[in-house]
This record gives sequence, C-alpha cells and structure tokens, in this order.
Amino acid sequence: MKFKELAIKNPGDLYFGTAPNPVKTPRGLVIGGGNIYPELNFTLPEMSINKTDYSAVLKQYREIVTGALDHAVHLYSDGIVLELETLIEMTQIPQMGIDIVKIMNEICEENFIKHGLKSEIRLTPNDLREFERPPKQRTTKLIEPMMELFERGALAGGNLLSIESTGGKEISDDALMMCDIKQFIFSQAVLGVRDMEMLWGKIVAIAKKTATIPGGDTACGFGNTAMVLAEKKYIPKVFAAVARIATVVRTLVAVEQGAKGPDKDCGYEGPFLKAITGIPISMEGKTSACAHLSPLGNVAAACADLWSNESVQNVKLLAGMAPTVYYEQLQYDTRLMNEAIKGGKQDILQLQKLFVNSDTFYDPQAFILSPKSVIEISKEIVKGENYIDATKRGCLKGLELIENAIMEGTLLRDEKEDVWIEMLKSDIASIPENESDFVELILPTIDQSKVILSEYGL
Amino acid sequence: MKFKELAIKNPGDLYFGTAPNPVKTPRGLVIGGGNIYPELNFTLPEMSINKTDYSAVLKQYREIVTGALDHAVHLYSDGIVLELETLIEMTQIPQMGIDIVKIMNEICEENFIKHGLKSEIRLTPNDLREFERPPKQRTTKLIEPMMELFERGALAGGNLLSIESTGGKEISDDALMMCDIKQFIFSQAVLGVRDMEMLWGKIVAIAKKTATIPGGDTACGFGNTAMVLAEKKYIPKVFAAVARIATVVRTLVAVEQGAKGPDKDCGYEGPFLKAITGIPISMEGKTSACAHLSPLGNVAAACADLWSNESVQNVKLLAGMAPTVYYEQLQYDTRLMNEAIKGGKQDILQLQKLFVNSDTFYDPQAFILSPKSVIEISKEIVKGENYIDATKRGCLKGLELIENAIMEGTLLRDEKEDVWIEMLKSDIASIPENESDFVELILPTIDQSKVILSEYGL
Amino acid sequence: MNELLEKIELCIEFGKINNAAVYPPNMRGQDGADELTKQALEEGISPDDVLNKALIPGMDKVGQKFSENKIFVPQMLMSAKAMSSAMKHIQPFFKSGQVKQKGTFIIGTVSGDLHDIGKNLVAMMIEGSGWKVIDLGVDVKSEQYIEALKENPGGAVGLSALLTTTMVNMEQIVIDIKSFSENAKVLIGGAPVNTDFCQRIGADYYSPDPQGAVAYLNSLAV
Amino acid sequence: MNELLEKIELCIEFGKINNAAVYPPNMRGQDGADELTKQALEEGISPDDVLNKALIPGMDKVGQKFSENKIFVPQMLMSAKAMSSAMKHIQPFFKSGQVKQKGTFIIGTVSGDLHDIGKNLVAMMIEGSGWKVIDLGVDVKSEQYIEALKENPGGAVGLSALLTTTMVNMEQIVIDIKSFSENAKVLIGGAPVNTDFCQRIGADYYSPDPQGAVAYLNSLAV
Ligand code: B12
Ligand code: B12
Repeated sequence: MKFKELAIKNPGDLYFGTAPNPVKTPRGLVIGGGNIYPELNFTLPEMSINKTDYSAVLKQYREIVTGALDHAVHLYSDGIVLELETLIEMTQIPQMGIDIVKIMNEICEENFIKHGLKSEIRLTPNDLREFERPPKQRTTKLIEPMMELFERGALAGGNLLSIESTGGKEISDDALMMCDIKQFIFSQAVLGVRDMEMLWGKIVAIAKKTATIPGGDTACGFGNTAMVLAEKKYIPKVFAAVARIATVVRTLVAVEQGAKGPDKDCGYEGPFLKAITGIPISMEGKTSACAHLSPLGNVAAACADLWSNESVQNVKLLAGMAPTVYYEQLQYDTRLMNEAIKGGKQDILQLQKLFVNSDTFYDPQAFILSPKSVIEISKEIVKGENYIDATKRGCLKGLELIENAIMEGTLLRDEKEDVWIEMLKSDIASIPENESDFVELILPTIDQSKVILSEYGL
Repeated sequence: MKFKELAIKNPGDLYFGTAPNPVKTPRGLVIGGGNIYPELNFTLPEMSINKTDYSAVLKQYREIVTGALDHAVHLYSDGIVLELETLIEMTQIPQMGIDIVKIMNEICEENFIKHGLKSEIRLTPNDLREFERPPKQRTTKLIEPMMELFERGALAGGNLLSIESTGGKEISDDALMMCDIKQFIFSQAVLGVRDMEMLWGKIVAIAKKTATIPGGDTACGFGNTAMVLAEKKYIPKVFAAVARIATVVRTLVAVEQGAKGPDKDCGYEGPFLKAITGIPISMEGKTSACAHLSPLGNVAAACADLWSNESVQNVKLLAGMAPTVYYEQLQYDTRLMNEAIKGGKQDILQLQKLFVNSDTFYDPQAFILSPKSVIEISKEIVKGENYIDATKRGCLKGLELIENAIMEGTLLRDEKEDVWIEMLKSDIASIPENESDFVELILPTIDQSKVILSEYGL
Repeated sequence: MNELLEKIELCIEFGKINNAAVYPPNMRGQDGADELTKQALEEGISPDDVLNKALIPGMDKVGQKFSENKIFVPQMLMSAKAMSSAMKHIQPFFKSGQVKQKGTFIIGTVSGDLHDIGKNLVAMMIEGSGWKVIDLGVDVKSEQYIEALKENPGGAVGLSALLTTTMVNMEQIVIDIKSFSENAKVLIGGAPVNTDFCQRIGADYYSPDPQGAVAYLNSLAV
Repeated sequence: MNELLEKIELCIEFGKINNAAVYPPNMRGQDGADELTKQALEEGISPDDVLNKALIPGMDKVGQKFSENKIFVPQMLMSAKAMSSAMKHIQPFFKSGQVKQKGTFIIGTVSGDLHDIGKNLVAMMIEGSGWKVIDLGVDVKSEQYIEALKENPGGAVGLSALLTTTMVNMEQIVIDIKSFSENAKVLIGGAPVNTDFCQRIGADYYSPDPQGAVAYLNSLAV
C-alpha cells in the first residue's frame, strides 16, 4: 500500500469536474481540470465479426464516430472522450483493433482541425486470458496480442490506455453466487492485487514508450457483476455494497504502478480512487441505463470527471443511431454540471447534494458512494497495513456506516437483508491480515482446479 | 381569447412540479401538486400490425408496461404516467386501442393494489382526418372511430384524454418548408384555432360523460416539425423559435374549451400554457433524445410537471427493453427535481437556473423557453384582441427578446440567420389582425386544392 | 463560356424564377430563369447545352451549398422553382428525343404512412439534378408503384416510411416491385430505416438524405 | 403423508445438506437430506416417492420463494446442494430404470462467449426441478452440443449468449443442431437475446430467466 494519506481529505472537496491531479491530453482536454466531459461508449449491433466482412465492422465504427462527433459540433461540445472497448476478436487479431483506432482517430483529428472539437480516444483491449480455464495469468501466450494492441493502438491514436482486467475472477464468480465474502475478498485483495501489479507494470511501460496516458482499470467483472446480481434480486444489496468496497484496493494498484487516470467507467470504485490518489475518474449513472440498470443513477455523478453511458449498440432509434442519441443525453447531463461549475463551489456542492440525497436513502450501494461515505471509508482503507487489512477496514467501515444510517432512518431498511449485515461483519472480521494465513484459510473452501496460484506468484 | 391575465405572473413562480391548478387522478397522482412524475412513452418495434396476429400486438404492450412498472416498484417510484399514443390501426379499429388500454389498466391496477404504485394512463388516439387529402376536418366519417376510442377507451381506464390534432397542417407543412411565417401563422391562429374549438368541445364532453380528465393537445406536427427541420439545418433556428410561439394560441384553445391538463408532451408550447392558464404540463427534454434530437435538453425541464421521453420502440438494449431503460432515466431525472422540491423554493430555483442557463445561450429555441422569456411573451399574448393579434404580439415579442439577447451577447449569434430576423419581423407586422382580411391575404398565396376552408367554418 | 448560360446558371443558383419574382431582393427587376432560357433557345443554343451547362450545374451548386449548411431549404426551393420555370421550355425537346433526361424516378410514401415532408424534399432535389420525377404522394400501395413503372419502363423507385409499423410494408412493396421487374432499382429512406434493413428486404440503396439518393441515382445514369 | 418424506422436503427447502453442515443455523446437529434419504430408502420407501414427494416438491418451494424474491441465490444454492446429496442415493435407480428422470438438458455458453454466471444459474435450477443436466461450459461449439445429444438422445439443449457478437453464433448452432436432430428442442437465453430473435433463428423457446426455462421444460416432460 503506497498511499498512506488521502489526496482529498474532506467530503466538501470531493466533487465533479475537478481532481487534484488533472490529466491533459494531446488534443487539449484537461480531465479533472474544472470541467466534466462526456465519455461515449458504444458497441456493435447483433452481427458476427467473423462472418461479416472486415470492412463492414470498420464501417460500423466509422458511422458511430462520425455521427457522434457531428452532433458534438452541433451541440457546441467543449470536449468528448470516445472509448473503444474492444470485442474479443479485435484483441485476438490486434490489427483489427488498430484499424478501428485509426479510423476513429482520423475522424477526431478532422473535427479538431475543422471545428476545434477536442476529442480523445480511450483504448481498452479486453483481457483475453480468461479464455483459458483455469487461466494462466502470467505464462499464457494470450498476453502478447493484448500488449501488441496496447502498443500499436497507442501509436495509432489511442491516447488513453485502459483495461478491465480479470485477475481473481476464477474465485470471485462463485464467491458472488454463494455470497461468500471471505472468498470474494481473497479474489480481490490477494489475487486481484497481485495480478494488477504484474499487468499494470507492463501497461505503464507501454504508455511511457508510446508517450500516451496510462488511464486506469475497473473492477467491472467484480463490483458491477455484484450490482447486476443484486438488481436481479439474486444477492443482497448490502453484499453488493460491501463487495464494491472490496474492489477498491485491486483497482488502486494500477495507480500505484503509475496509472494517471481517468480510471475506467464501469466500476464504481472510482470515487474512492479519486479521494485516495487525486486522479480524475470516469463514472456512469442514469445515462448508462442502456447498458445496465442500477440503483445509483444520480449519486454516481457526485464526483465524476468524465460521464459515461457504459455501452450502447449501434442500433437505430426513432431519432437516429443510438450512440448519437446517448451522446446527446450525456452532453445535456454534463452541460448541467458545467453550468454549476461556472457558478463556483457553492453551486457545485448544491447540485451535488441533490445528486447524492436523491439516491442514498434507497440503497446501500448508493449510500456508500456519497462523498461523506467515500471519504470515511477511504480514510480507513489507507490506514491498512497491507491490502488485506486495508480491504477489511474499508468493508467494516462501510458496514458500520450502513448500520448507523439504517438506525438513524437515513437508509431504507430491508428486513430480508438484516441477517446479512451480521454475517458479513463476522465473516470479514475473521479474515487473517497475513496473506499466507489467508491463503491457507481459503484454499480448502474453493474448487482448486479452477485456479493456478503460481500464476499469481503464490 | 378567454384568458386576459396570466395565472403565473412572475418568472420566479414558474417552476417544475407545481401548477396553480393541479390535477388529481383516480389512482392518487396529483400532477402539478408539488411533485414531478415521469411520463413514459413507447411504441411498437418494427412490425406490421396488420400482418402480425392481434395477440402479438397486445403482447408487446403487456411486456412494455409490465417491465416498466416492475422497475418502477423496484426504484421506489412515487408515481408514473403511461401514455398510449396509438398507431393508426388502433384508432381505425377502436377495439384494438381499447384492448390495449384494458391490458395496461389491468397491470396498473395490479401494481396499485399489490405495491401501492400510483400510475395513470394517458390515452392519445391519433388524428385520422389527415388520411383524406384535402382533409374534411368536420364532415369526415373518420371522426367517428376517434371519438369511439376516446369514449370506450376512457371507460377502459384511459383516464387522461389527449390528442395531437392536425387542423391546419394542410397549410403549415409547406409554410415550414418555404419558411413563410404568414402562412404558418394562418395555419395556427386561424385554421388551428377553429379546428381546436370544434374538436376539443367534443373531447371535453366525452371526458364529462366518462368522468375522466381532458388533458390537452400539442402542436407537435407544427412546432416540433419546425424543430426537427431546424436540427437538420433545413430551416433557420430563429424561424423554428418563432413558429413555436405561433403554436401557443391553437393549443390554448383546448384549455378554453375545458381541458384541465396535463397538456401533452411533444410540443414545447406547454410553458406558455402553464403561465397563462395555470394547468400542469408535460415536457420532454434530454431523455427524449431517443425520439428526436433537440437543442433544449435541459431548459425543457424548467417548469415541467410530467417529464417524458416522447417515444421509444420496444427494442432490446444491453440492459433490457428500451422502455424500461428509458423509464429508469426519467426516474432519476425526476428524483433529482423532486429532491430540489424537498429543499424548498430556493433549491428549486437554483436547479432551474442551471437547467435554463445551460441551454439558453446556444439556441433561440431554447432561449424563448426560459421562464423569463415565457412570462414576457405570454404577457403579450394575453393582451391580444383576438387569436391573430395575440399570435403576432407573442411572435414579435419573442423576436425582440432574441434580438436583444444577441446584442447583449447572452444568445449566440449565427450570422446566417441575421437576415431572417428582419424578414420575420416585417412579415409578421404585415399580417392584418382581422380574420377575414387575413384569409384574403393568404388565399392567393397557397395551393387552394389542398385545403377546404368550409371545413373550418370559414 | 456563353454569357447567357452563365446568367441562367446564376438564376438557378440564387432562385430567380422570372422577371416578376421579388426573390432574391438583389436581382429584382431582372430577367429570370424563365425568360433567359427562352431567349437562349431562341438564340439557337441547344437545349442540351442549356440543361447540362446551365441548369444542372446551377442546381449542383445549390445542392453543394445545401450540403454544407450554407443555405436553407426555402432557398433551395426557390432554386428548384427557377429550375422548373426553365424546364418548361426544355420539355418539348425531351419528347422529341432531342435531349435525354437522366431517367425517371418514381417516389411515394408507403401505404399506411402519411409523413411526406422528407419525401417531398427528396423528390425536389432529385428533380433538380435532372431526373424526371413522378411523385405518387402518400399512402402508396404496391400496385401504384407498379402502374407507374409500367408507364415509365426503366424507372427507379423511391420508398419513404417514417413509422416502425409501415417500414414493414416496404418489404412487401419491394418484393412486389422486384417480381414485376427484377431490374428496377429501389431506393428507401425515412427515419426508422437504415442500411441493414435495406439489405434485409432486398432493396438496392438506402440514403439518410436527399444528397445520397442523388449521388446514387446519378451513378446509375452514367 | 410420511413424516420422513416431510423431513426430507424441509431439508431441501432450507438447504440442510447433511448432519455435518452448519447451514442453516437452526438445523445444526440434525440429520440432513443425505442421511434422511438413505434412511428412507432403507425403510423401503420407493425411490420414486422420495424423488416426487419430497425432493422435487422441496425444490419447487425453493423455486417459488426465489421467484417471489423471498430468498437469494446462495440460499437456493444450498438447497441445490442438499438435493444433490439426496440424488446420489436415487441415482442407481435411474440406471436400473426403476425411476424415470424428466429428461436430459444439455447447456452451454456459445462459442466466443465466456459469460457463464447466468448459464450456471439456469443449469442449477433445471437440475433442481428433476432434470439430468449436462453442462458443457463456455465457448461451446456446435459439435460439442451435437456430441452430447448423441450421447443423450431426446435431450433438450440450452444456449446462452451475452454478447451481441456471439448471439449470432446461436443461429448457426441452432441450424446445426436441428439438422442433426430435427426434433431436439432448443432453448436460448442471455441479456441481448429475446423472443423475436428466438423465432427468427428457429429456436424453440426463449426465457429471460431460469424459472421460465423450468416451466417450459416441465411442459415438455408431461
Ligand atoms: C412531422 C411529423 C409528423 C407530422 C407529419 C407531417 C407530414 N406532412 O409529413 C404529423 C404531425 C402529421 C405526424 C403524424 C404522425 N406521426 Co409523426 N412525426 C413527425 C416528426 C416530428 C418529423 C418528421 C419529419 O418531417 N422530419 C423532417 C424530414 C425532413 O426528415 P425525414 O422525414 O426523416 O426525411 C429525410 C430522410 O429520412 C430522408 N428520406 C425520407 N424519405 C426518403 C425516401 C428515400 C427514397 C430516400 C433516399 C431518403 C428519404 O431524406 C429526408 C430529407 O433529409 C417525426 C419525428 C422524427 N424523429 O422523425 C414524427 C414521427 C415519425 N411520428 C410518429 C408518430 C407516432 C406519428 C403518428 C402515428 C402520431 C399519432 N399518434 O397521431 C401520426 C401518424 C401519421 C401517419 N399515418 O403517418 C413517430 C413514429 C413512431 C413509430 N412508431 O414509428 C415519430 C418518430 C415521432 C415520435 N418520436 O414519436 N407526424
Ligand atoms: C459479469 C459480466 C462480465 C464478466 C463475466 C463473468 C462470468 N463468468 O460470466 C466479465 C468481467 C468476465 C465480462 C467480460 C466481458 N464482457 Co461482460 N458483462 C458482465 C455483466 C456486467 C453481467 C452479466 C451477468 O453475469 N449477469 C447476471 C446473470 C445472472 O444474468 P444473465 O447473464 O443475463 O443470465 C440470466 C438470463 O439472461 C437468463 N439466461 C442466461 N443464459 C440463459 C440460457 C438459457 C437457455 C435460458 C433459458 C436463460 C438464460 O437467465 C439468467 C439468470 O436469470 C454484463 C452486463 C449486463 N447488462 O448483462 C456485461 C456484458 C455482457 N459484457 C460485455 C462485454 C463487452 C464484455 C467483454 C467483451 C469486455 C471486454 N472488453 O473485455 C468481455 C467478454 C468476455 C467474453 N469473451 O465473453 C458487454 C456486452 C456488449 C456487447 N457488445 O454485447 C456487457 C453487456 C456490458 C456492457 N454493458 O458493456 N463480463
């Protein structure tokens, strides 16, 4: 644990549009520099990449980006980030990903020259390693194409490098289904942390070499999976809230390794990262309902520096193609926030208050994302002796805040979940802080054929 | 012109969630009573109503409403309006529309009983008369099925009656394309007004008979058509802004005839109606980007009492069906506004300021919708001797405000449009206030084979 | 280049219909496309040259300016009207076969659908680019398109639909047209339609705007 | 009703696996589904009765509570585990033909796709309702489904896909399966899929959740 102190110590200093360590991009965005920008995300409609001809795939991306940027000019945008989160084939065959980046970059550059539109591409190759089961996180050959896409894609115009990495997922999937918080924390604070160290070392090196920006990671496959399961009422909301906190340290490791932000949108550990490290973050809320429903549509905006829609297929809605439609929605959301920023800190905090208070009463997952909760939990996290201790502390603090809020009547009580709060508390408390003790505790409880510990340096 | 005074005299009293004359519905919504509710709109995906079997159509609506209301319960909704804006076949064969209302009402009632969810159905048959060209607005047989759907649909649970009527469209379509403001005003203040008197007399009578609520009309086919054309850069924005003002009196006539609100979402004359008459209104902004792009995503919320998405097809997005997704977005938007309402008037006006100021600089269509502009323009409208005079006054006031704002630098200047402001001013000033003089002026300039004046009592 | 032709081109470009027309203000009192075309033919300029060296280049410029958002639709409509007033004089030469038109374009909004603002714009711009246009109006059924094709063998057909529930009718209409004349080109457009849909129903071309349709048709005419 | 069967049903309903299991806390120290099933068979209760009067009704209740959001997945998983521990004892009677299973269900996430949380849940609930389930895992190709069908003639097949780019693979897999065995029922599911798509690709049933799949399969079994 490198970070021992918070970069933002007071809830009143944790707000949207401004981060202690803003990130400047080549085409002039200053992310976290006193402005919030939309981050538009999109994906292919129903189609087979293998069976369609290559040019049809490229055409889709050309259409998406042209439509969105035309509309950005029309709506007087002051900046936009476009994320290319690749689909598997585009990483397996890096040339495909690179060709798409090139096309996107061409259109960005055109609009920059012609209209002064500031736009930047976030390149997010996907983590191929999970194709092998059990995954060989370090020794697999599948890392090669990933790194090739990072490097050559960066040179082609992918100026912000990110990934949604999956180290620890072999354990976390089942842990979520069984609501086994000990196993889940193991997947994050032991496996996740170790994998992030390895992976982000490489990515930061590529960013240096290509003079691009190492953005950040996201615990989407952990925290958001928990949220999706809770939204389906498959697991308790309070479990998902605590699982969210448990994802913080693994994503933090990217920053320890040199990531500069903006971290990636599709997990909600961003606010904790911003408080601890001061990097700018990307968040998604109501306007990402296209990609997943959520209990935190407004509160997610509280301290965002980029505002994203997570992902929408390139399908036709009545008004036009869905990515253009979602760009417009993001643009109006960010216009509102930027208008508050123009009014100064008081206006910002006033709008933030509405974002926060409108959601936090209804759901513990929203509750823990209020700036107040984020700062209190982050304070505990940085006190941790090591990653495990930090995670335990953060989770227990989160549970304490949740319990108090329920008692005070500021968080809706769901009787069905009461028993889970108790169980979580005692389970978490029972975790040894020492890593090898923890390994020994967990091993007998999991299906060991699913994970190769040596692939984590264990 | 029945209204001689404004129901809301100061911009500071024109805000979201509260209307001087709120509307109570059977299942307990109080629209305009200090709360803003989502109004969800939806339509069929690509499918042929005639070729698919009847039950498939009904199934679509069942699926849409079930999905949306389930999610409303999940998100702790305090109320929702569902609009059934029929497609042609559902009015041509009223039984089809009625069957859909029945299904929707069944699901509403179920959720009301089981979860206390307050929901209400707005029934909007479509105006079949335009199927005949030139339309026989009064003598046609096509009025019969429309009125049958209103009456039997009302009894089946369609508690808010609305229509998007099209009287005057024979003239306005070409007038918009040619940017002929004289013809356009003729279509609204002469033909539109006369048609609305006839039509709304009937609708209000049906509402009385069925003990339902006569909601209101919308100048969608006029004002929003102008906006869509301006968004495509086909006509000047300032023309579209003035055309919007010109639609006010024709929609106002519904209220004169007894409509109680909420008026219908898909025109933006609502704020003027609210100021003049005090009825609650439905508005759509950024969250209706699915149905049409617009330059007024935030400002549209300034004084809304219902917040709508205009229309989205029942297609699958990554998170689920599009109507459920759009419901979630509306819900978070209204949560934010309701949170401000909880804070009292100052909080409301503060949030409203952000909504307004974030848009009004960029586009005259947004500019005229600020509460300040709305009140000033409405004041001029109610001074009018008759509908024509009122419209002229409103439009000229709008142009004056636009010109001043451009001069003061509070509205972005678009040089290409400068010449249009002058032309509009002189064209509007040249319109005689007297109706028969106006008819004489216009007749020679239009294609008379397209319109039957006697169908307007002329 | 001939000065008269240049003048005609200017009238088209700026929408000067005839001497009596008040639009555009700065050409008031001058002869318009109507008079000048008549004059040109009288002076012995070939109708082919009038069409291809003045009228079509004039409309091309208008189309270009419109594409670049430099002018609005009403301005384009004035140009189209000026074009029509000139075409009156060229028309007899089409019939006699002295001048060839690019082809015939049959357009209509499909059955069940009454939206026609977009369709009208498309019709107008295609006419302006030198095609004979037959506008069947709104709520048009397969038989009507086929009837028009019978009368204009080799014509291309345009279908417009704005409703998700009428775009489906396009499919049947395309089948009907193609089974009447396999080679007839069918273009489709309208808000809910796109390229995928176009391919799926076996139509030949989708364009989101009139300009695309003009470009495609002109590529056929070559 | 037999008291022992009632007890077994309770063990299933509340997820009591065996005597050693600590879950659920209020049944600690008691015998679980494992011991009680063994005892029941020893006492001469027919395996058919154990299955149909205790195990399946127990799982039905769990399924019901789950549908009504009264319990969470981990609770359901405990019941499924209890069920398995009982099924061990019934298994030999399936082989000998003394007891009939509802049928075989083959499931897998389609090729190119690694999402399996949803698929696992579906598999588990179908197993709990009395079907033999063969889980082929993720990234499963046509041949693997067909291989499994060969080994289990008459089986039904479930395909899961979470990506818009792999749902397309479903189509090919359905074609392949149907051309191997026309009558094999194919169920599909996953976030981007829906009924329309199901009909379009010629699959037999789409369900947004495990419950729907169970209901459909049980209707086949009747
Ligand atoms: C204006 C309008 C109307 C006017 C129509 C006026 C007229 N004479 O056309 C009125 C008010 C009458 C109307 C009525 C209705 N409408 Co309407 N209407 C619109 C609106 C707002 C704009 C359409 C428009 O004129 N756009 C401007 C033109 C220039 O653009 P365009 O039509 O897209 O055309 C361009 C391109 O598409 C292309 N193109 C078009 N055709 C072709 C053909 C070819 C061959 C090619 C190459 C290109 C091409 O080029 C054009 C120029 O750039 C749209 C909203 C929208 N987002 O489109 C709704 C919309 C289409 N209407 C809608 C509905 C529901 C209706 C009604 C059923 C409403 C009701 N319940 O009464 C009725 C149905 C009438 C009927 N039977 O057809 C819905 C459709 C929903 C659905 N399920 O599909 C929409 C999407 C509104 C919404 N968001 O809910 N409507
Ligand atoms: C968890 C998750 C992951 C996890 C997967 C963990 C795992 N072991 O499955 C991880 C992180 C690994 C992952 C990876 C990726 N993912 Co992912 N993922 C998700 C997420 C957040 C939740 C899925 C989930 O588990 N839901 C919970 C379960 C219970 O629900 P379910 O799967 O829908 O299943 C239910 C029903 O659908 C049904 N059902 C399912 N199958 C079947 C089968 C039958 C026969 C029947 C009857 C019913 C049925 O019953 C189930 C129980 O109710 C979704 C978001 C979403 N909205 O779905 C994205 C999502 C599916 N992923 C997405 C993407 C892009 C990816 C990646 C490509 C990301 C990347 N760039 O690296 C990779 C691809 C990996 C691969 N090759 O498949 C996108 C897909 C976009 C697209 N174009 O289609 C989504 C939609 C996220 C987004 N909004 O962008 N992902």
